[in-house]
Parts: sequence; structure tokens; C-alpha cells
Amino acid sequence: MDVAVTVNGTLYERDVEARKLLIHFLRDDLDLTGSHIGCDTGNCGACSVILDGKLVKSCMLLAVQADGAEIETVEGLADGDRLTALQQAFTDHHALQCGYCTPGMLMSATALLRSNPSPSDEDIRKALQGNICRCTGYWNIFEAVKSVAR
Amino acid sequence: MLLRDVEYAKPSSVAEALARLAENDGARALAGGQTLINVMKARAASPDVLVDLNGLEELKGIELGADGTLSIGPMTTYTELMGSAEARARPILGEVCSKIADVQVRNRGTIGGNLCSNDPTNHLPPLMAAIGAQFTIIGQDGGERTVPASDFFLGVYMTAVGQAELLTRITIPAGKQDGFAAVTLGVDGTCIVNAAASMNGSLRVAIGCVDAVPVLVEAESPDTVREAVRAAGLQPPDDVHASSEYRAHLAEVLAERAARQAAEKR
Amino acid sequence: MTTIAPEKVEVGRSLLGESVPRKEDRRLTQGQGVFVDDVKRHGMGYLHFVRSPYAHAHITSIDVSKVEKIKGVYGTLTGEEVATLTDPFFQIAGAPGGQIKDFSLAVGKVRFVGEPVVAVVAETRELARDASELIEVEYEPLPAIVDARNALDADAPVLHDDAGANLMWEGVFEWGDLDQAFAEADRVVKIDELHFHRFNSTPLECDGALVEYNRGTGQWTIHTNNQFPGFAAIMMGPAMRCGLDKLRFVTQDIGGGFGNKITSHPQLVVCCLLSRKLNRPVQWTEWRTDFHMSMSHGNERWFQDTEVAVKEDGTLLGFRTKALDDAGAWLRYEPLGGVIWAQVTPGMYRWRHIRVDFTQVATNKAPVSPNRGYSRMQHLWFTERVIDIVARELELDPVEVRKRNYIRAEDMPYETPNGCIYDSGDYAQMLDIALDLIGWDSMDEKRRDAESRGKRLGVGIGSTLDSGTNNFGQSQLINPELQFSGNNEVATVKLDIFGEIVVTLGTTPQGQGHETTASQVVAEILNCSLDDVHVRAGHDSYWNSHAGFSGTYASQFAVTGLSAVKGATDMLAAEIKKLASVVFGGVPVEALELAEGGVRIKDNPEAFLPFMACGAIINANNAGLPDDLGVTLNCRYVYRPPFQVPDVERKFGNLTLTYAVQIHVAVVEIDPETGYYDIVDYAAVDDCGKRINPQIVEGQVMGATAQAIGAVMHEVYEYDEDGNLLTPNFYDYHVPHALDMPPLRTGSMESPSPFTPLGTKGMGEGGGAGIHAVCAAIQDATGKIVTDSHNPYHRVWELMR
Amino acid sequence: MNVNGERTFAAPRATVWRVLNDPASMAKVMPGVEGFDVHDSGRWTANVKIPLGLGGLRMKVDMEKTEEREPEFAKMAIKGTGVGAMLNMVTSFDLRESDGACAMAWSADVKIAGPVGSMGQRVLQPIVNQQVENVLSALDVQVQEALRAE
Repeated sequence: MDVAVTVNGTLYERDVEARKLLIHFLRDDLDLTGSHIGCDTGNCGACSVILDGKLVKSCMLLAVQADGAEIETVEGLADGDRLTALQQAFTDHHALQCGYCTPGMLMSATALLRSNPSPSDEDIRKALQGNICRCTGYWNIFEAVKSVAR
Repeated sequence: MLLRDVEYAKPSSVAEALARLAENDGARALAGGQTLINVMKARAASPDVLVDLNGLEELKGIELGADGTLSIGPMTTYTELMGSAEARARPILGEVCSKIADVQVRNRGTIGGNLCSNDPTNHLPPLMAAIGAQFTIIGQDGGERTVPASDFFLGVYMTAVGQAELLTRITIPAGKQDGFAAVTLGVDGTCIVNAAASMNGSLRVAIGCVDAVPVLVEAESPDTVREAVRAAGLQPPDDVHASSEYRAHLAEVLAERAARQAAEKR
Repeated sequence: MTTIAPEKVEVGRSLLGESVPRKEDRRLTQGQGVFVDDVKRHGMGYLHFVRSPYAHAHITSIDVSKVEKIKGVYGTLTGEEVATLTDPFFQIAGAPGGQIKDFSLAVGKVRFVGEPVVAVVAETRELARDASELIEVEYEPLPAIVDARNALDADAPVLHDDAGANLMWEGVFEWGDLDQAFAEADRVVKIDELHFHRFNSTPLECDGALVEYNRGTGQWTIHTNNQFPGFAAIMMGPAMRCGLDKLRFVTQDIGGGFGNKITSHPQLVVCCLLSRKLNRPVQWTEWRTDFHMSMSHGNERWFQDTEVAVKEDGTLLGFRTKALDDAGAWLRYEPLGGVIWAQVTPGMYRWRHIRVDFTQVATNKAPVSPNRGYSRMQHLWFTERVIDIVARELELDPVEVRKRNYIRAEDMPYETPNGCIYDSGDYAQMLDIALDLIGWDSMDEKRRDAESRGKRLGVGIGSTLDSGTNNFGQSQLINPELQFSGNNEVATVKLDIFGEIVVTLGTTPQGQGHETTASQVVAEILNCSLDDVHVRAGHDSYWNSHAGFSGTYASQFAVTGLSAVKGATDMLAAEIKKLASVVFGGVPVEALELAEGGVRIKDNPEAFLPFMACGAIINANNAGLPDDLGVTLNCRYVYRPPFQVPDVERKFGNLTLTYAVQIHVAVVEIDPETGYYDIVDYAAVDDCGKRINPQIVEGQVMGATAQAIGAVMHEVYEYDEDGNLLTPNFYDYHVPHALDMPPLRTGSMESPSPFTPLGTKGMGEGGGAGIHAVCAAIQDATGKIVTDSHNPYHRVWELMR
Repeated sequence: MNVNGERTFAAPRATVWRVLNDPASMAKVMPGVEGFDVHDSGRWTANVKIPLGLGGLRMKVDMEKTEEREPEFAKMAIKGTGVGAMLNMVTSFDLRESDGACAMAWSADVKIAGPVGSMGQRVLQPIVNQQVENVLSALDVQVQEALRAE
């Protein structure tokens, strides 16, 4: 089936099987390998992307369902070499270790700060609940997000 | 992560969706997909056709009637419901939805999907049973019928919505004295046992995770809820998270807690 | 938590001990890391495994004929083929465990649910999985052995006929004089059974590989996320009947390891065989459910018939116990777990009389292999449980019992009953710091407050050691025939033609920030800016900067890795000075110093030779240099820790070089009606000697703590009586998420190790302390003895009934 | 998993026995039967699609009568093989005359292996109970039909 999606401002048109999940489409067909896969059950959030302004897990969506959609992935966050405040905060606060969950984590935090620029500690935790990190224990991630909250 | 081959249909109307479902008894309606797609990843189920209901405006929307009755379109996402001014007429709805899974899932998962999948660990089936929701189902012929929760939930992953039928409306009577209590796997995780209560004249408590469908008990007051649950003679399933005995015990404790919450609200 | 601003990093002050931001982060925060599943090659095929649905069964027939006809299916590999193309993997164990025949696919029999039986390679991932469903495997189910405690029963089904029974390894460890200890004892505390459960660290990235075979050279290039290529190589080479020169391992970014990515060698062999058979690159992605069913579970262990000899005042004299270890279906790294625990034989305590009868058995469950805290975690949980059970039996304060028995700071370095040398630390003072952080003095008040809210509050301590830098000689205590001992790591530091300082490590970091800490050491020695130091990401055996034990495991980079970096950089610094002394016309090297990205004469800073010039001279403009100069500006150094071969008879000797220390305190509040509980407060104090980058160290402490909290509350690989895994994914295997995390207070001490070049100690595996602390807190809150390391709500509820 | 129970049929024992031993009726009793082969009086094979709501689970089911004491007792070994699931079941029933009606005490030991067994673990028990209930009701219908036919 034909799919046309705009990812990070670029239009991609491809012919894919109906059964292909959006995450596989992004990684294998579009070579956007920043979004990751960490589970089979929609729990880990490593594949989180922003689809038409909504944060979703791209492993629980068929690529064909994204036809006509605007998608933002981690590759689209930084402006050239200029990191976003959030990306910088992640490094300043040592909010990542292996970096595998980081892309999804950044997308979730980005979505949070757009809808709620001044989140409480509880808001931050709730916003990141859908993203599993096995390295950091989350504490430094909370700090990083808090540091860019207004 | 790799699904079996499947056909994808994107109908532009409920009528067309019904037609596509009727064409093939291997066709399944795709709502939010937050359960179905995962089951398909495990290849534990493999529909021949997915009929995508996303984008069907007929199945969306929340209306608040003059008498306080809420009418909710099944394709309303949890997030939409949580943000809906109308839905605040029955505060428990938003409160419970905010505890389901996580932001990403709530952004895509739908009220109708949660109800029609009727996974025993879901939050909404017991809640709807307790608050006395009515379910409107449209048949292949376009005729609609409305059933109460007691006739809606038939078994695990089975409801009154048959093949080539769709849930079109969830109707919720006015009320505020509701409660919900659960013991979950981690904070706000998968329910081990949950219970929803509603005080509306009588006290109705529905318990989830203890049987294929929510178990409804009625009681005079919170003080007698435990007896009522005991009288229901539950035989909950055993699994890695809880013994049958533990679930039976939680059912009593949580039913009472939900009931007290409900009773304390004014 | 402090924010680290880049300007903190400047030349001229010590970089060792600075929390400089990580060099790795720039690519990782932009989704530009290269993880194994990101590696692609033209014409590659995707591999999917057909896995056993049975815990134990004979394979009566395999029919692949249906799939080989399908367009887009490239080919298959079965156990029969593997058995002819390869030899069984080398076994660490002697008889009986050593007699088992372990191949990379099941041959004739399956021994656990999820065991790979057939591999199929196809044009797409989806097609490969479709094809795997068309491969017909007939099984004849056999009874399964799931509970290790029944594995040695006369009527128990036997996994490996070659071994004759399910006994894989056994050994008696006895030191001191048990009879005397028990004779002197006022009390003997008896504990029937303690159980340490089965779980692992579930790195978010599962295993994987992309393997290319070069017909011309007969060499395989293995792009993988295996965290111990040195070990994979010595397992794979002999099995594949090839020299290690034929196996090129390449890693880059690895999405977490925690020890769980050491034993992927069977799957890597399958990829190698298929890339050769099909003459195309083969890509394998392990999915989450595959990982849970088949990869690297942590050792499950029972401690039975424990007896503890104590004085009335709580002085610990000694203990004896029978340890029963469940290895699962295969010995992929085992039975090393049978000795690794001995690195911390007495835990943190001064008792001198100890006997452990250790038995390891096979069961129809996934094979175990190292998991963060490998084998010591189990043993330290045991010693900590013993302390708290003894305190309860003697009605003493657990704090007092610990302080009375902790090894004292003034006794450091301390030789344990089995000859290990604890290098440094002040356990009692660390405990005080931890109790301070948690507000120990106001605990009774907090208890009353909790009670007023209908909750039961409990507080518990976990004190552990993180023994780092293995002496592989300990393997000889398992099997005297083995020819392994000591340890080593390699680093190469070179000055290139335009003055680039290029560092090549032998390690395979998975988030530990090696590129950053290595740069700190190099910049410190060469007295240059961090930005001038370029550490190659990942590992490549082509770089010739690795040795037999290269890899990232067992808490050792800060010692082996950084010592190698220091050694190589010291060599380079000396060569730079040697070159400069010639260029400056014979100025003695003592008169030279490295500064501002070059070398200069101390009392004549005008005489300055930038690194760029040094690199250019040696690499491209070297005519006229003295014949005997002996300067290459390309320095490879192998660090070798000072170890002796242990005494095999007495099972005595120094098994590890350093001992980092962790003291954790947890406060829980339990809902007595449901058993549901929250960790409401938590303190973690860590001492890993000299910290090169405190922020990275603290990150390791936090991560290990979170894993401990997950393990004690939720994470378990539980099987039903037929050997079906009941927690095969993150749906039923709940790992802590953001809302599950308690408030955390961290503290630290620095007791430099006298035995390491930088005073550093390996660290990162100390999280076990959290399991002990929470178990102790639950015991405190419920007043019931906690006998299991896994305490989900229903178990706590049962405790309280 | 072990399930058992007792069910009374308003029919003489002989009738119930006949139904239970008639492949044609059994084909109507088992869930989602798509094909049914009789090898001999003691061995049947059925191709079934067990309805599981989210989608049917296809299986080839071999049944073999391992024990029989006409007209009161029979024991069957049932082996189902499907993609992702293996079913092994031993079931037996005991028929008793009780004033005109027939009481059937039945029990089944059900083992389900394979991904579905693990995945669906938390819902398996309710599903099995559900299927058993369906089978028994269908059996009742068959018994009544047989009765009318007599």
C-alpha cells in the first residue's frame, strides 16, 4: 500500500505491506534509526514519536495508519548542531547512560513541555511513565526535565 | 514485532465499516490498537482484515444531556475524555482514565476499544458496570439496540458486539457518588484486582480481574459490601501476580474501599 | 543534583575527579548512536529462530521443505547441520557438567521453552518469521524439571544424558575451624531455607548481530552488541574450527548490558554459519520475548540448613550453609558462579569460620549467565539476611550487630578467611552517613505517623561489596585443568600527523562513559584539553587494542581500562619528550614539560613544540632523526593486575583486586490489608575509591539501585510446573517506571585503593544492597522473617497473615 | 491447569453415551470446528478455529480414546498443534443414571505450551472455563436433539 508521511519536515512516499508497524517503517524503510525498539508489548516507549502533535508509540500503529501524517522523531529535535535545551539538559544532568531509551524519553519530555511548560515533579513523572530506562533509575532524567521547565 | 499478513481497510463511514466487517468473518475492527496490535505482534491472534475506525467522526464526541446523561462516542481517546469539560459531569471517568497505562497509550487508546476488548484486567468494564452504563450497538442492517453492562460483557475479549457489528454509543446516567480502587502491578500499572463503586439510590460495586466479566454486587452500605462480595462466591483465576485466594481477598478489601469513596462523595 | 557547565573544564587543573559532561551524549541525544540493529548491508537477509514450545522434549523430526520453496526465503539451518559443521562449545566445568555437549542449535532434544531449534533467513523480517511458522518440528514431550530442589531426586528427568544426572558441579568450601566456632558459640541460629530468585537486568536493547562472511579471506566480521568479545571468541573459534584471526568483532553503541550480553555466542555462531552457507550478510535481532525466554537469566539460588554461630552480644563467629544453584539448561558461563561468590565470602563481616557446600544443577529453564552483581549478589543477600535474622533472634539492633561485626577501617587491607584482600574502606562510618541521610533518629516518629495513616513502616539496611577486577585464576577452583589466570586490558594512545590524540580501548562500554573518563585521564597526563582527545567509539578486533580478557564486565574499567589508558599515555608522554629533547638539540627530558597542547622547555616557554609538529615529524617528516630514537608516538599498553594463581587445594587466594562498598537504607510503608507497599525513602552511600567522574559514578549507583528495587518488588522469571515462562515480556515482567521510583538520597566516601595506579576501584554492581535493604525493611515492618529475595505484594500479604 | 465439574442432562445415560461417542455430534460440540476426520471408532482429527474474540486460534486437534467402560466411563487424550500454541489435554467423563436424567462428572487436565500459552497466561483460566461452558451447552443441545430423534 502507498504511504506518504512527512517526517521532520521531509515528505516520504513509499509502498509498504499493510502489516508493517510504523517503527519498522521509520527504521528500515526510511533509515531513521534514532527511534528504537525495546519490547514486544508497547511498554517500553523507546519507539515514541510525535504524530500530528500527539505523543504515540510507533510500535502500536501500522505504517499505513500514518498516511498523510506529520511525524517528529528524535532526529528532528536539534537545529543542525544546536541541541535543544532539553537535549543539553540531558547531558548536563547525566540523564542518559547507554542512550537506548533516550530518543523516546526526549520525545516524551518534549511533548510534555509543549503542553505544559511548567510541569510539577508529579507531572514530569507521569509524563515519562510510558518510557522504560534500565540504566539511570530516572532520577537524573527528572532533574534534566525540571531544569528546562519554566 | 512482526505481524502476520493482514489486509487494511479504511472505511469512510460506519455503514462502510459494517460492510467490510460483514465481508469476512476474519475481519476485526481496529480502534486505538493498543491491545489488538500487541496481540497481533505475538501472533496470538491474526485477523485477516483490519477495519480502521480511526477518523470516523460518527464514533467520536462527548455530549452532556440536560438531565446530566453523558453520551460518549466509543472512538473517544482516554486523553480526549480526560480533557473533556462535558465528561467532568461524571468525574470518576477522567480520574480512572488517567490511571490507564501511560500518556502514549492514552493518546491513542479508546474508550470503546477498552470496553470491547474486555480484557479482565481493564479498568473500564467494572467502572461501566458499576455506574450503570448502557451500550448502543449497531447491527449489519443498520438497526441499533441498547444493552446494559450486564448483557454487554460476555467473556474474555468477548462482548455483545458481534462480528459485523459496532459499538456506537456509551450512555452514562448522571451521578457523582463514585469510587474506584485497585491494586496494580507497580504504580498505576496493570490491575491485579480492581473495583468500581457507585452510589445511586442503591450501592453497586463491580469487581474486575476476578472473572471473565466484571462481577457486580449490590449492598445496603459500605459496611455490608464485604459480606456481599463473599456471598458472590468468587473463584478468581490464579496467575503469576496473585493466587486465587489473594484475589478473592483483594476483591473484598477493594470493593469496600471503592464503596466508601463513593459514599463519602457528595 | 548539581548542573555541570562545560566551562568547568579547563587545562591546568586536575581533570581527575571532575564531573565533565560525557563525550558520548552528543550523538546519543540526537539519535545518532549506532546500535547493532542500525547496521545494514546490501543484500542482507534477516534471521528468525524457530524456538521450542516445550521445556523438555525429543525432536522426532524437522521438515524445512515447505519454506525453502518460498520466494524470498534464502535458507535454513538445523541442529543436525550445526552438529556436523561445528564442535560442541568448550566447557568450563570438568566432569560431570563438562561432559555435556552444547551446540548453537538444539540437537535431538530441546531443554527449555524458547531454545533455538532451527534458523531461517529471508528477505524481510516479516517473511523470516512467516517462514519460521511453516517449518514443521515434531516433538515428543518429556517430563520437565523446574524446581532445582528436585533436580537430584532419583526419579528426576535428566537433561543431559552425557552428564548422567542433573548435577553440573559441586564443591566444598571450608575455611577456619567450624567445630571450634560452634563450640564457642552462645547461640546457634538456624535458618532452614533462603531463596534468591531468578531475574536479570533486561537491558532495553536485546541481543543482535550483523555478520558478514568474506569468502576470499575466510573471515567473518561480526557486528554485535556482545559485551565480552574476548570470551565469545574463545568459545566460538574452537567450536567453528577456526583461528581467532577469522573472527572480527565490531561493536559500537550498546543499549545496556549488565552482564546479560556476555553469552550470545551460540546465536553468533548460527549467524556465522548461515552467512557462509547463504553467501550473504545475515542480520539477527533478538526480540524482547526471545530475550526473556532464552537469554542470560541471573543465577537462582537456595541456601539450605544454614547454621550461624554467634555470641550473646551478637558477635558473629561463623556459619555453614548448603548453597544450591540453578544453572538452567546449559552451562554458558557456568559453573563460574560456583566460585565468583567466594570473592566476598564473609560479606562485610569479621567471622573467620565458614563452610559452604555448593551444588549447581541443571533445570529445564533458560540458561543463566552473569547478571549485574553476578553470584556475589546472591551470596551478599544471604549474609545480609543472616545478619538481620540473627539480630531478630537475639533481639538486638541490626545497626549494632553490623557495627560490632563489620571489618574495621584500621584492619584494612584485610585478608578474608579465603585469602581475598579487601583493599580499603570504613564501613561503619558509611553506615552512619546513610543513617544520617535517612533520618534514623526520627524513625520512631515516622513509624507512629505511618500507623496513624493505617500503614506499617519498616526500615532496613543493605551493606554490600562490589568486588572488581577478577583474578581469572579462580576458575581453577572450579576446574584445576583450566589454564586461565590473572586479567588484562589494553589501550593504545597515539599522536597522529596533525596532532590528533587518538585513543583506542579494548572495552565495550554500554553506558559507562568510557570515552569520557578515558579522555580525562589522557588530557590530565598530556596536560591538554579534553576536546583534543579522541576516543574511538566501541571495539574492533582489527584495531589490535584488545587482549584475552578485553570487554566491559565485572566492575573493572576504572582499574583495568583506565590503568591501561594511563600506561599508554605515560609512554606517549615520555616519547614526546624524548623527541622534543632531540628537536631542541639535546635538552634533557627532565627539563621539558607538556603544556597547552605541546611540549616546552620549563624555564624557556618560548621553546615550544606543538603536538601537531611532533606528530608531523614522526609520521611524515622524519629524515635525519637519530637511528636509535625509538619513538613511534603510537603507544600500546597492556595493564596486568598483580595476581597470583590461587591455592586450588585450600581454595585460597586473592580473587579480585578491589572492593567498592555500598550501604543502602530503605524505608517502606505497607498497607496491612493488601500487602501493597511503597518505598517511601531511600539512601545510598557509595565508596569506590578515587572517582574520575563523580557524576558517572553516581549514575551507576542510581541505576543499580533502581534495578534492585525492581528485582525485590516485581521482577522475576517464574515458570509453571511444565516449564512455561510466565513472565515472557514487559507486560508480566514489570520493570520499574518513573512513577515507581522512590525519593533517593545519595552520599559518598572516597577510600582510594592502595592497589591500583589511580586509586580507583571498579564499581557499578553494588545495587544488590537495595534488595537486602528492602527485604530487611519488610521484615521490620511485618515482624516476620523474610526468606525470599522477591517480595511482591501477595507474598508480603501472605507474610502478614 | 485442572478443571472439572458435574452436569446433568435430561436424558437417559445411553443417549448421552451415544452422543459422546458420535463423531458427527462431537464435531458440533467442539468450538470452531472447520473439518473433522474419523480414523476409527477411537481416533478422530479435527481442524478447529477456537474463537478468542480478538481472533480465532487455528489448531489441528488429534483425539484418541485411551480408556472406555461403556456406558459409563471414557478417557481421551487430546493433542492440539497450532502456530504458537500446543495443546495437551487429558479429559474423562463418568456417566451416572440419576432418576431418569444422566449426571456427567467430567474433568480435564489442560496444558497449553508455546507463545500463546505464555502471552495469554493471565487470561487463560477464564478462557478455558468459557470454552468448557460452551462445549457443555452445545453438548446439551446435541443430547436433546438425539433424544428427539429417538
